[in-house]
Amino acid sequence: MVTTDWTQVSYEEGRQTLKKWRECGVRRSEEVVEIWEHVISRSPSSLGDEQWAVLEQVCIASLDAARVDLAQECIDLLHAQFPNSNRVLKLKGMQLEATEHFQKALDIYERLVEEDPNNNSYRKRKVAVLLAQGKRLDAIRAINEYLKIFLNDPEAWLQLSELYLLENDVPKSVHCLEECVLIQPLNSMYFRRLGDLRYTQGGADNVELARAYYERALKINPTDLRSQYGILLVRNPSGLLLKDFQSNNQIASTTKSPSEKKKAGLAAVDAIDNLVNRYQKISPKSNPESDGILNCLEAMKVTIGSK
Amino acid sequence: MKFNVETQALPYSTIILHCLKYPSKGVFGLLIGHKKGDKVTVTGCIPLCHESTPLAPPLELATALVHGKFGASLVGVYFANANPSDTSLNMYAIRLADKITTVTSSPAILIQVMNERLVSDCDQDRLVAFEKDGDSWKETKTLFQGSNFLRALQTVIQKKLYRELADFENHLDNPEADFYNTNLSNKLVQIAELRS
Amino acid sequence: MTDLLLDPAIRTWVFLPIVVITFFIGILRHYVSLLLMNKKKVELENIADGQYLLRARLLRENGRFLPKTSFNARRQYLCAEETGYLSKAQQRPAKGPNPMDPSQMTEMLKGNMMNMIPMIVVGGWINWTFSGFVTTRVPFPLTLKFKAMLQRGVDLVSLDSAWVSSASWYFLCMFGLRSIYTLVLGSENAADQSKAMEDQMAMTGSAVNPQADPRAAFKGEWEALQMIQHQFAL
Amino acid sequence: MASTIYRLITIVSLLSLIHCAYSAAQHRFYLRLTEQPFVSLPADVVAQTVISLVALIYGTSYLANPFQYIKKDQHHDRTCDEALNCPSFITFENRSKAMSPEFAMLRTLKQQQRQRQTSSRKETHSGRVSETIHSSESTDSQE
Repeated sequence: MVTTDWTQVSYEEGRQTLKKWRECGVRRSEEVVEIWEHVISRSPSSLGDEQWAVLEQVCIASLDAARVDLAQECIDLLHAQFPNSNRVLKLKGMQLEATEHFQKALDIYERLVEEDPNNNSYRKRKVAVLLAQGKRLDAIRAINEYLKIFLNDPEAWLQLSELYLLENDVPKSVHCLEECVLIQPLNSMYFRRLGDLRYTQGGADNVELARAYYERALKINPTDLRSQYGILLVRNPSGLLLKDFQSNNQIASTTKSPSEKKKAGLAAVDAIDNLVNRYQKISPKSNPESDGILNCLEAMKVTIGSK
Repeated sequence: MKFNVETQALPYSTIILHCLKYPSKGVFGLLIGHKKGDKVTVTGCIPLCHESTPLAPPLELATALVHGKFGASLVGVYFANANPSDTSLNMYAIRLADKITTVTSSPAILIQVMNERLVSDCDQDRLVAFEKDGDSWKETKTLFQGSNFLRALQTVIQKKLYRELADFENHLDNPEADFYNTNLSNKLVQIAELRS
Repeated sequence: MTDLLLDPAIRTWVFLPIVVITFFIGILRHYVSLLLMNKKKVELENIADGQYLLRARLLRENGRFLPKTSFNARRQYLCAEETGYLSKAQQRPAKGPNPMDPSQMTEMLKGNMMNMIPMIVVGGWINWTFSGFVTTRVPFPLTLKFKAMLQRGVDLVSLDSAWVSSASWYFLCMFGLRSIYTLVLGSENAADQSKAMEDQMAMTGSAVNPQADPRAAFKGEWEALQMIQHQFAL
Repeated sequence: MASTIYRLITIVSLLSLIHCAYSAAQHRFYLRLTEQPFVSLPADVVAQTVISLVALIYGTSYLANPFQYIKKDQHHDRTCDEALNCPSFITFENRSKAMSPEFAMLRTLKQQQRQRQTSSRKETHSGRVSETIHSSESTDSQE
């Protein structure tokens, strides 16, 4: 795993990385704090307007990395610049959450919601407070309430599906993922995750649905390794290696008519082929174990081929 | 049968590094080792994924690949909960352990990382082992490495080596990442003289 | 092609100033409208309406990715007789934008005050000051019908219709510079567009504007959803 | 190998197309010199133009890289963590908090406070009274 040492990074590269992480919502709090302390805090003003967004990002990251002192600094700087802004107040609420003053944080969020009912981020923070206190069922109820108004918010549906998974309720989690797919039909991750969930649910028709979703994910994003593996899993008529690990209700799905079994076998073989040529491209220097995986795949191909 | 679980230094530190790489998420992994009578020695571990609700496909795939490579020396599962105050056993880990017991036809053990003991000055054992007794999981004795190992662990954490660790999910994201972490293990052994 | 020789002074004192004037008036108009346009108070209900309409459309468009059972469950949830949001919204009392009430009046007045009046005033002024001569020539030949548009204020029958008078050059600039406005203004407000603001726009952006009457929209969506034939696309 | 052939075809057809244009201009210039009315281009120039155009299209259609699915996934290079991460629901009850020294002190404070309550509950023997103390005390500790 190649890792960059963020303390030696140049100012411009630090700024670009923070911008990239801010846009794709990456959660690497410790590294953000490191970049800020070692690189950007030398002269934040040279960021111009962007420094406020960076300060907000650093504040949240430092709360996540349990650095309440740094968070307090950022909040003071932001408060000085935007004296009565709701977003700074929201950050103050988050800091209270981090120091386990949940009731105070909740009061702040209540006030913010009344002041600006259209803003959905305050309502989400109220749900986050419930999550922090470990009240998962209340959190689920709160998200459902929130989704009654803002029902096209994929992030809320994703969080809800995660919570249902924690309650081991896979069908509801599948329902939430389907909502995400409805909202963003071009996101291959949602399709692949929906395929995983269907596969976890088990049962012949669910595995069939999982196959459909994996193929759709692969069509949108051909280089997605997970979908390729997924297709192999779903198509695997009786690959010796995998069979004993597949949950028992998958075995039921393999008793198909011979012609279908043939078709499934062929599809499994070409699923393995494009996996194999994916692994052949990897240099053993970076991943010494890649040829180990290659052998496993070859072994699987032989067993399927001979069937 | 009361197991006596001894986790060697290398898997012990790899598990801790896996927890530190994803501090806000639950982590999962497989344990490699051998059993003699009631003594289980864990000689290696393979980090699998970093979410408290892992789904069937990645788990099945990883266990199949690891089983293909290590065969019967697959002895159990380790996991850590996302929330530090939550010390309950994770049901996905239990399900995976049961499946390993059926496949390797020998009882698998379960190792939980106690998040609250990860703080540097705590001298208790960070890992707690469980074994299946009837249909509930009971805690069993573990052999603790002692304080010089903890000092070695601190140096590794200071060097932030956990960023080089790769689990199966990282491998799925980018096949260049090696989820057996061979290079990292060599580095661990070399830097902290951990006997592998 | 009658070759007219234009006095180069026209280029420096008529042709270029018109372009500059139009450009700056556009920028001025943009900022004044930003100042005047008070933040329209979008109540929660309008957001919910907008979201449900968007949801119905999304369901129709991407419904093919869901299996039949989940598609029907969602359709049922939206269009059920009493409980479905779409059906309930249709029975709501009509609340169209009655022009009589004062807040709507000021809104409309401000609206057209913003763009109609400056155009007429400046157009008239240019027509008055720079009237009677031709400023430039369009490189490609044009048919006679363009003559009326391009040569306002210069009614010479024999003149080739490629020539453009100052008034119509002003109108050409007015519409031509629109893309440059988005370039100049667009780039500005993109700078402070942080991610939270984007989500915010995405969420409330699709809100139904308070004036329009949503009942008709709901009826349309309701029928469309009822009629759709679900076919699992994968 | 194959792509070099198509590249060759494309270049040759491009050159011949330019040559046709040049010869057409030359023809017009010749007509103007001899004051003949321009009727149409000579047949060979027209033929050469059409052929080289067809060859050009054929060549470039092979050189262009394979067709892509129209609706590309716009953030396809995102890893699974980034795509399935919900930043607005971030909670701070995580391992780095459990390991940080400041929160360790906060946690020991809470534990002592909990022990005091359990010991105080044993002394007063009346659950109801201590419950009120407990609730009031916990609100104070929150302040």
